[in-house]
Amino acid sequence: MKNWGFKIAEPRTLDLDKADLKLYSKIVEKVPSARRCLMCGMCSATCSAANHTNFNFRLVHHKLRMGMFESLNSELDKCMLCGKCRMLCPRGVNTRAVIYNMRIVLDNMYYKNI
Amino acid sequence: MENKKSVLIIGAGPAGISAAKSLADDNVNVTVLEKEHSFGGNINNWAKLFPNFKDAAEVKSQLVQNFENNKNIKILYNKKVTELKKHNQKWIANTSDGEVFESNATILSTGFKVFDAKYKEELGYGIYPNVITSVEFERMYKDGKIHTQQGSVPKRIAFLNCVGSRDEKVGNHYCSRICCIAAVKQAIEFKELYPESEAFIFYMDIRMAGQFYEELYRKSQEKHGVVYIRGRISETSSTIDKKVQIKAEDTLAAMPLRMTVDMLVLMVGVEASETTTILSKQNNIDGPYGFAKSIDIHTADNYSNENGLFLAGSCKRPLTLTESIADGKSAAFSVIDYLKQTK
Amino acid sequence: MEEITKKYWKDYQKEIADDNFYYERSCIRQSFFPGSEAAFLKILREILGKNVIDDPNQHTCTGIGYHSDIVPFDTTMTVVARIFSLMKDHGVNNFIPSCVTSFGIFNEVVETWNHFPEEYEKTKHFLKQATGRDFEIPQNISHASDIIYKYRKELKEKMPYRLVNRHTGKPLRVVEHIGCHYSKLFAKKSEGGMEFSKVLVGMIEEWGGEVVDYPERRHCCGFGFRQYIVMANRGYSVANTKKKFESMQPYKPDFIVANCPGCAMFMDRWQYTIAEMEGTTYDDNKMGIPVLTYEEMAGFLLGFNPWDLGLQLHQVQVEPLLDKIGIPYDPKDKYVGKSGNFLGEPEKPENLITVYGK
Amino acid sequence: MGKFYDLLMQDVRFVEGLNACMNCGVCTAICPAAEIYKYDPRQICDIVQSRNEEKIKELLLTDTIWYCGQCMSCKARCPRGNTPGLIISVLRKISQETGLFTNSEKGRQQFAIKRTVGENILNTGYCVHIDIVNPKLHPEQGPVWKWYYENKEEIADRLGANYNKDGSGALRKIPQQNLDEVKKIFEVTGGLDLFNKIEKYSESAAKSMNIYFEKEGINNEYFFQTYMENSGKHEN
Repeated sequence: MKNWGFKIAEPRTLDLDKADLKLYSKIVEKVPSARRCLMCGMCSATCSAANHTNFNFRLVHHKLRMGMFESLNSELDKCMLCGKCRMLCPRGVNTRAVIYNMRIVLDNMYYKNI
Repeated sequence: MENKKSVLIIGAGPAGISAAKSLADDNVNVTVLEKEHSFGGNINNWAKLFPNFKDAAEVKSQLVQNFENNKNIKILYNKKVTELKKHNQKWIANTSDGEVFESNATILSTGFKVFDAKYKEELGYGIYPNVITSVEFERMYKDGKIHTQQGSVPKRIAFLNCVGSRDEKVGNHYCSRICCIAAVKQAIEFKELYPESEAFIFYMDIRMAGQFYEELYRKSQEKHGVVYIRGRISETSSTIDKKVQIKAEDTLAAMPLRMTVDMLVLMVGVEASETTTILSKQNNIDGPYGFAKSIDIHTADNYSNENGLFLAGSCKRPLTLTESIADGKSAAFSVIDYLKQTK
Repeated sequence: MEEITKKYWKDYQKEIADDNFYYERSCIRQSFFPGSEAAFLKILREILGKNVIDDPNQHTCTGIGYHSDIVPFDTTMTVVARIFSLMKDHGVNNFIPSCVTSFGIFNEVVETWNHFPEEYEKTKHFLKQATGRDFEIPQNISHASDIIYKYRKELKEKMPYRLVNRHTGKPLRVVEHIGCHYSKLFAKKSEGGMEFSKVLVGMIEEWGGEVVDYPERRHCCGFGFRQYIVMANRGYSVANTKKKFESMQPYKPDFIVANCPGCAMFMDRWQYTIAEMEGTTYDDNKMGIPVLTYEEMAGFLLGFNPWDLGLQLHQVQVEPLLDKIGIPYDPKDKYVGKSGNFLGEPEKPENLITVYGK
Repeated sequence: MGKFYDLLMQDVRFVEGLNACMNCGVCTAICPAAEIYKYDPRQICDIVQSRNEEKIKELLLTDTIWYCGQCMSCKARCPRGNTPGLIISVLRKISQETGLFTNSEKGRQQFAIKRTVGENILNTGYCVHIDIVNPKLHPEQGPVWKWYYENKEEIADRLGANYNKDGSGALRKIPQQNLDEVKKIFEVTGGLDLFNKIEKYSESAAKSMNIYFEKEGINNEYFFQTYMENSGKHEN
C-alpha cells in the first residue's frame, strides 16, 4: 500500500437532495407549533443548560429541520427539559415538546440502525 | 372656460391615476400621458396582490372608475415623454411622437421598473432553463399553472430574495421592500396549487413591514410548511436533467448548502424607470440610483426642487401599491395648493 | 456614491494588446509544461509574426509564496515592480504572464497602486532603495491565453485539424476550466467577465469543439497554495477536483483544457491519485479524461508533434484523444529525449490504465 | 480600538477587503475550504467586524484561518464588495508576526512552506521548480512525473527548455545579479524579517514540543512534522 501522506477529504456540505426532511414532519405532526419557529434564538439565550454546556436548542432544532441528525442525540441529552424556553418563545412554539419528541424520533432511528 | 388651470401627469400607474382623480374632483383639467397602450403600470405585472390576495384586475377596474367618464381627465396612450422643461412659468413636455404638451404644473408619476436579472449572471437567468423572475411567476400563476420549461409541475421550487437589491455589485444598495412579502405570497400560492410540492425561500432578513405581512409569513410556515433558509444564493447551474443546482450557505447552521430544485424564482427588485431617470436628470431633481428626489421625505415628499414639478409614487423610491395610491392623492393636494398660490 | 455601470458581463470585451509583448514565464508551467511555453512562443513568433521578449533575467513574481503567506505584500509589490522595470529595459509595454496566479498578482498589485497611491510611492521607494531601479506600470496586462484567444480565427486558418471526432463527425465535448485568479479577482480583467469567461470557450468553439457546461464548472480546482504545498493538506486539494469530476462525468467529456498551468497539472494528477486510492475513474475506459493546456490544444491542432509539445508528460494518456481527432503520432518517439535516446518508460499505475488499445 | 484590530487596519488589504458584512453567506456557499473544513469565511468577517479582541486573538491562535485556499471565489460574489480571502491574508500575516501561528497545527506549516517555497525563491528565483518536486515528497505526482524527474534535462530540453543553463528559456539558470536584487528587495521590504520570524518562532515551538530542529534544510524532524502532521480533526 502506497503512503500518500493524506486522504481524500469528504465534503461536509449540507446536501438537501439527500437530506431526509420527512423526519421533521413527524415532529411537526406531534408539535404543530414547531413550524412557526423564526430561528430568533430567544430559546438558546435563556436556556439554563446553555449556561454550563454548549447546548444550543435553536441550532439543534434547525439541524433537525434541515435533516442533519448526526450527533443530535447526545446534544439533546444536555437539555433538562425545564421548559424555560417555552415561556419566552415569541411565536409560542412548544419547545419542550419539540425536544421531547425529537428524542423519541431520534431514539427510534438509532435503534433501527442497530 | 375661464382661465382654468391645467396639470400634466406623466405616467398612468396607480399614483398618476389617483392624483388625476383628486385633481379632477377639484375641477382641474388633467392630461395623463402613458407610454404604454394601457393604464395601470406595474399592476399589470401582478395576478393577485399581497397581503390579501386581492385580484389585481379588480384594483385596475376600480382605477378605471377614477377617470372613466370624467370630463376633466384626458388619458393619452403610447405617449412617451422624452423631454420635460420649464419655460415662462409653464411646463413643456415633448413626446417621442413629436407632440408638445403645456401645463401649469406637472406631476412625475413615472414609477419603477423591475431589475433585469440578466445582470446577475451567477444566478443563471437567461442562461439556464427554469430560472425565472417573480414577474414571470405571476404571469404563469395568472394562466393557472406553474410549470417548468419541460412542462411539468415543479416538485421543488425555491424563491430567492434580494435579486438586484442590497447588492453593490449591481449598484443597488437599497432594499426594494416589496420582494420579501411577494415571495411569501407566491410561495403560498404555489403551495395552494400543489400541496405535495416543496417550497423554499432564501433570505437574509425577512422584512415584513406592512399590515398583515408578518401574519402571512407565519401562515406560510404554519399552514403551508414553506421552508425558510437564511442565506443568499451564490451560484446556480443547470444539471443534466435541467434542474437548477443551487449553492448557498445555511447561515443558521454555518454550513455550505447545496440542493437542486425544479424551478428557481428570482425576486427581482425595484429600480427607477428609464423615464424617471431621464426626466429627473433633465430637471436636476435626480437622487440616488436614478430615482427622483423630493424636497423632504417627511414634510414635503411630493415637492421637487423645481417649482411646479411634483412627484408621486415609486418614481421616488420603492413603494407598495397601497402607498402609491395614497401618494398620488397626496401629490394632488400639493398641486392644488400650488395652483392656488400661483394666482 | 460610486456610480456602477451595469453590464451584461458575458458580452464584455477587455482590451488585449496586439504586439510587442514581454512574456513573463510561469514557475509551474516551466516545470510541468515546458513544451507549452515553447509552443506559445513559436505560435506568436512564427505563426503570428509577433515581437515577444523572452528575458533571461526575469524571475518569479513570488505569487505562490504570497498566497501561502510567507511573502509580505510589500515584498511582492516590489518584486513585481522589478519585473516591470526589466520590461522597461526592453522598451516594450505589453505584459503577458504565462501563469494565472501571476496574472492575478500583477493585476492585484496594479489595482492596489491605483487605489492607494501611497502604496505606489512606497513601492517606488523600496525598489529604488533595493536595486536603484525605476519602473512603469505596463500599458496592457493580458494573460498569455488572451493573445491566443484574440488570434483564434487567424490560427484556425493555419490549423490542419479541428476539435471534431473524425469517426462520428461530431464536435468534441470539451470541459474548460478557467483558473480562479484569471476571472474571479477582477471581472474587467476577464474576457466575458467573472462568471462565463470566454477566453477558452472562444478557442474551443472557433476550432470546432463544443463546450460542456456542467454544474461545478466554476468551482476551483482545489490547488489552494498551502493546501497543496504541504503534504498533510492535500486531502483538500484532491477533494475539490474530485467534486468537479463527479459533476462532469455524466456529460462524458472528451478532454479538459485549462488556462492555468496549476489547474491543468492538478486535474491530471488527481485523476491518477483518485484512481489509485479509490479505484474510481471518470471515463468509460478507466484511462481518465485527458487534461491539456491551451497551448497544447492549439499546438496539436496546428500540427505540432505531440511529443515535442510535451503531451507525454501527462499522467492521463492522450493517445485516445489524438486518434479521435486524427492527429498522427509516432509511439516510438514518445519517450525519447533531447539526445535522441530512448529514456525508458514510466511505470504503470495499478488502476489507471495507461496502455492504449488493450 | 484594540491591539489586534489596529494591526489589521494598518494593512491596505484589510481596508480594501472589509466593508460592512451583512452575513448573507454567498462567500461560504462557494468556498472550497468550507466544503472540506469546519470553516466559514462569513463568520470570520463577522468576527473581525465585531472588533472583539478576544475572538480575533482566537483566530490568530487556531487552525481556522489556515484553511483558506486563497482561490478568491469569495471576492467574485460578495454583494458588499468584501474580500474575505484578503482578510485571511492579513490575519495570517499578524499571526506570523506575533508568533501565534505556532500554536496551531496548520499554522506551524508555515515553517515547511518557508523552507521549501521560501528558500527556493531566494536561491533559484523560482517559487516552484522541477527540482523541488521530489517524487518522494509528492507521491500523487505519479509515475510519469517520476520518469520526467529522473530524466529532467533530457526531457525538458527536448520540449524547448533550457534546463539550468545560461540564456533564456524555460527552467534556465537565473543570472545571479537578479537573485541578488530579489534578495535585496526581501531585505528592504520586510520579506527577510518575516522569514526570520517564521524561523525564530518555529525553532522555539520545536523546542517546546521537543522535536529535533535544524537551522537549515528539510532533513530534520520538525520539517517533516510540519509538512506531514495531520491530526485528522480538521476534515469532515
